[in-house]
Amino acid sequence: MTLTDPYNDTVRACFEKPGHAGDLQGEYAQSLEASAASSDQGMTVALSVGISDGMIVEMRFRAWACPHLIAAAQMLCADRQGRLTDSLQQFDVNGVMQQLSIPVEKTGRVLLLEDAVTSLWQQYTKLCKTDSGTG
Amino acid sequence: MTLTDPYNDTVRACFEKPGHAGDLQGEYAQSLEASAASSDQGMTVALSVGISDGMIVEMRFRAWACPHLIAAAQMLCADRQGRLTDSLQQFDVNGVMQQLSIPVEKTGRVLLLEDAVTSLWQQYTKLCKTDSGTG
Amino acid sequence: MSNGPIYLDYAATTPPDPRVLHVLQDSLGQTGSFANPSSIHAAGRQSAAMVAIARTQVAELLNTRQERLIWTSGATEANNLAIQGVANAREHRGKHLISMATEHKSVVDTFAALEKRGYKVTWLKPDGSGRLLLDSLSQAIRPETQLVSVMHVNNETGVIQDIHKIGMLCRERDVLFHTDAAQSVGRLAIDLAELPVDLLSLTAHKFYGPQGIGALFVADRPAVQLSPIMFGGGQERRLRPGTLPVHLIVGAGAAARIAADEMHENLSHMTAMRDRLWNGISDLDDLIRNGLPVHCYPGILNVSADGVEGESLMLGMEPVCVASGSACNATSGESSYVLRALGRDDLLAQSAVRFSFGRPTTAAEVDTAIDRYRWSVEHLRGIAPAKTGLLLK
Amino acid sequence: MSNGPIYLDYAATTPPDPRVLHVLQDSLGQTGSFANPSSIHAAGRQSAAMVAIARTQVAELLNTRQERLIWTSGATEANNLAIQGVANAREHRGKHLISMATEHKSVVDTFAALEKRGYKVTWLKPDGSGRLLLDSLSQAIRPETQLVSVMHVNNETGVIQDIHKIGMLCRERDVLFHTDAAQSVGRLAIDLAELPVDLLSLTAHKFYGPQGIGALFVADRPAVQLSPIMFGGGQERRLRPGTLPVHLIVGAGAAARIAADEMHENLSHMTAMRDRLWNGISDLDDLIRNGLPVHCYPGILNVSADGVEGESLMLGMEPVCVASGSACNATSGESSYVLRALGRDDLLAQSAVRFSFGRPTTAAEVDTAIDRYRWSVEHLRGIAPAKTGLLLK
Ligand SMILES: Cc1ncc(COP(=O)(O)O)c(C=O)c1O
Ligand SMILES: Cc1ncc(COP(=O)(O)O)c(C=O)c1O
Repeated sequence: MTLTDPYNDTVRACFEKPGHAGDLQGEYAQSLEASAASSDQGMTVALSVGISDGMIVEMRFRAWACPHLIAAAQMLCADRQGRLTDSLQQFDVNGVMQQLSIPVEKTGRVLLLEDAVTSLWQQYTKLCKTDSGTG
Repeated sequence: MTLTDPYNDTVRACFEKPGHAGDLQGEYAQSLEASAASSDQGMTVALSVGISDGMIVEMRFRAWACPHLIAAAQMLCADRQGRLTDSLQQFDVNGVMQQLSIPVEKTGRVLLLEDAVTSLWQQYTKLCKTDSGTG
Repeated sequence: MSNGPIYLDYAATTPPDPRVLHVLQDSLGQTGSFANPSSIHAAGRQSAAMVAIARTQVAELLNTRQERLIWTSGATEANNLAIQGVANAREHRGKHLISMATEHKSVVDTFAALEKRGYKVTWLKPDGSGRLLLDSLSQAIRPETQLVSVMHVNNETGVIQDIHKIGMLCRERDVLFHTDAAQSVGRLAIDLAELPVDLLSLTAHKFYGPQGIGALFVADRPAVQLSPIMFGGGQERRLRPGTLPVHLIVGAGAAARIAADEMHENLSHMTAMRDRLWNGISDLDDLIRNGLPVHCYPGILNVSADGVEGESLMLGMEPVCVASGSACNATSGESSYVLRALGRDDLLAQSAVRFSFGRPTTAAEVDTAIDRYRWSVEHLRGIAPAKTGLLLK
Repeated sequence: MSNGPIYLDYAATTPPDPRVLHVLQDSLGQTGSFANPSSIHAAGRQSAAMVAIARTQVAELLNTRQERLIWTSGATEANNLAIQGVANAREHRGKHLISMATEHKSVVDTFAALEKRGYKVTWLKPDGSGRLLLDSLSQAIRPETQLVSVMHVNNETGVIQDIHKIGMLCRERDVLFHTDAAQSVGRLAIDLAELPVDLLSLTAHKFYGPQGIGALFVADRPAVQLSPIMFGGGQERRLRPGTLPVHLIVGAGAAARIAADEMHENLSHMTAMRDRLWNGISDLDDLIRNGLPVHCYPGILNVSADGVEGESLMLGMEPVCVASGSACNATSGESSYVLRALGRDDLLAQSAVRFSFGRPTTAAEVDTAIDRYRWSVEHLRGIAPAKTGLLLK
């Protein structure tokens, strides 16, 4: 008997031990926060990044969310941490949904996460314009 | 498990071997026939009696009927045969229904039988008036 | 079984196949799942998976997709949902409906209830063989006709209607077509990918599944709109609420699979049993076979015997269990409206016996049935007045 | 069972009691009878006898007579039959109906369907403890009111309504009273000889009987007129057509008898399990117990936890199977309307967990549930933004 388990192993692992949940641990030259919430689903996701020299040194999330969205946030943070801030420019909604086997009805929730990332990137580019030369 | 058998042993026995079914076998000084039928139920019962010296020498029935009515007719014939013609005056509807455990919804069918007996008795008294002195 | 009842009433209901019994027991026991398939927890998901498998099994029997099936408590409910459902959903388009006089009570009475609510129902009569004449259907269809409901196999006579042609005609004339296939699903091949049928009712207890579970097939066409007749949770695409009975559904699925696998073999067996029975009794005087054999499902043999009363015939047949042409309720005295529609008078209809055969039926059982039938007919004719029902005619 | 799911969702559905399983197996096997109880042959009569015994068993559980019960496919159908049935039968007398916002979907949606057909429905709100205030009912009753429907035990919170007082008020004011007792039959003592109840719905799968069978009690009073919602054979006093599912009915009867015999003992067990669970979690911050305990059936414990999302809570609880305050359908995102009617906001309603206990529940299972609940709440609160749902309020 195969069960139609709505959560794949990655989702379960991220849910069980979301290593990037919480607030920034270190102190950073630049730190940014962004969050997004949906009124109909009641989901909330907040991201924070610590940046040094154009690098994402630390990335954290907080979420009041379903397991899929928690897992997506956890994966995002784990992936971006250690990469260039440029990586905040891209967010592959379809890729995330596929990797986490997120049902199509939940697309809206993944888009929330995209909103938060986009917001981070916009804040970052604004910041760069203000104190130009640091970026 | 007790089954709610609609037919008691007497009904079953009468149905299986209705010794009085058929036509009169002998030749009688007086023989009478009567029948009754109901249009709604489709039941038909016909009685015939062979009478000698005020005695019912033979009594027979024919029926296109349910097992209860067949049994009632058989019982009636068996009971009256050998008795005085006077016995055609009485027909105990309740007694028959009780003895054969006939459900109350079938009362109408037993009344058919009563009609046929009554008709026999009426014919008989008429007959007596006509050839008075024989009775 | 030697002294117990001999069951030849498989058109009324079939016992669960031993393999279905096994599946039912498993499903009710430790390896099964009783949880509510709507629950999101693991036990609920296991139930949902079992329900999905069973739905696919029934869908495969009919060559359709599992999403097209709505579980119901049986064919009665499926018929009610189809007929009331279409009538209510399409009320604004027109209130004319068409069915046949020989339909099952659950179709007849549902239409009759709609008549009381102001619908016009045209009741078509079959020809003497029991079949619907396409011409009469064609003439009955009006611009405001919403639904035609004609059963596949008749439960009393076994007469098979040509649902392909009927469905084609309905499609041409833009009318929905429902068929009560309670007697044919699992017994005759039905290919819903081919058949122009919009709604089809079935019930598991007619094909060796458990009692209390059936389904309505709903074709994937925009025209097929249904209103629910019961309201509640969102189960079954909002068409049929209530906790899904997992073990019954699993049992229905298993029964469907077995029926699909063994259909051909079952049909040959039915034919052999029916022919054996008919050969054993057909020399009796004044028997009438109801339903033209060439158009009949071979699992049913319906015979009227002049001069014999129905209830007495049933008692004479003991220990053979068969159905009678008089109403189920012995004391209602009503004779079969199906047989009367075929031209039998009241007395002939009442004298009818429906023999119906099943997988477990043996030649020895059929032979006992032959003996009992011969005895009963001769015995009762011996008791009956010379001219049956003379007083009544 | 060590690694398998731990089932604490007995308010959703209960597994058949092992003794009921046994009866089901017997009923499906050689010693039972599958024949149609409407058939007049010996096999049919055996089925009818079995159905009669089971009907008496259920009647005895409720202290009523067996003729008062109509078999249905479950409580959803019984609720629909009661509510639609009264509305349709008494339409000419008035089209006002009264119910509560906290009823089961099968009651709420049935009334909602009647609203669409032009009926006026007054939806009463419970007080914060979940109970109906008699005053508000009294004020809602109008001369044209036909029916009041208030459930006995709420399926989410376990809140028990005082159906005796409600029924008395209805009698005084000459209004029919229906109660959905799906959650109380077989769990709490119900004496229909005493209770002023006109219609009562039940379902066997909530008291360790099989799924797919329920009943509607219909009081023997001239005022209680019902129209059927399905049409067909004359079964069940013409109120509910369809072949009676013999094994399900026999199973329901057996379950009723066991429930009657062991009610007291079951209730003590429920109370012990519930109190153990609550004692194990009540020191967590910001928990809210839904439903005032003194008015609650002890088999249900419903708790909201601030700052915790429902679906994640369900996953965190694994392998413990409990029900959530978010809709069955995880992606609908709808939170419990029952809890919202008790004054919980969306987020608190969504965070609710319904633990429900059964005969098989063990202290060890409850302890696992405690562990998993504590872990989940703390884990999810650790992940959540400082101010839950801040952005939403
Ligand atoms: C042709 C037909 N339709 C409908 C039904 C009703 O089926 P169910 O008993 O599952 O409601 C039956 C059998 O009883 C039948 O033979
Ligand atoms: C209070 C209540 N009413 C009605 C129902 C519906 O019962 P069923 O699933 O038997 O239709 C349920 C359970 O699902 C319930 O808890």
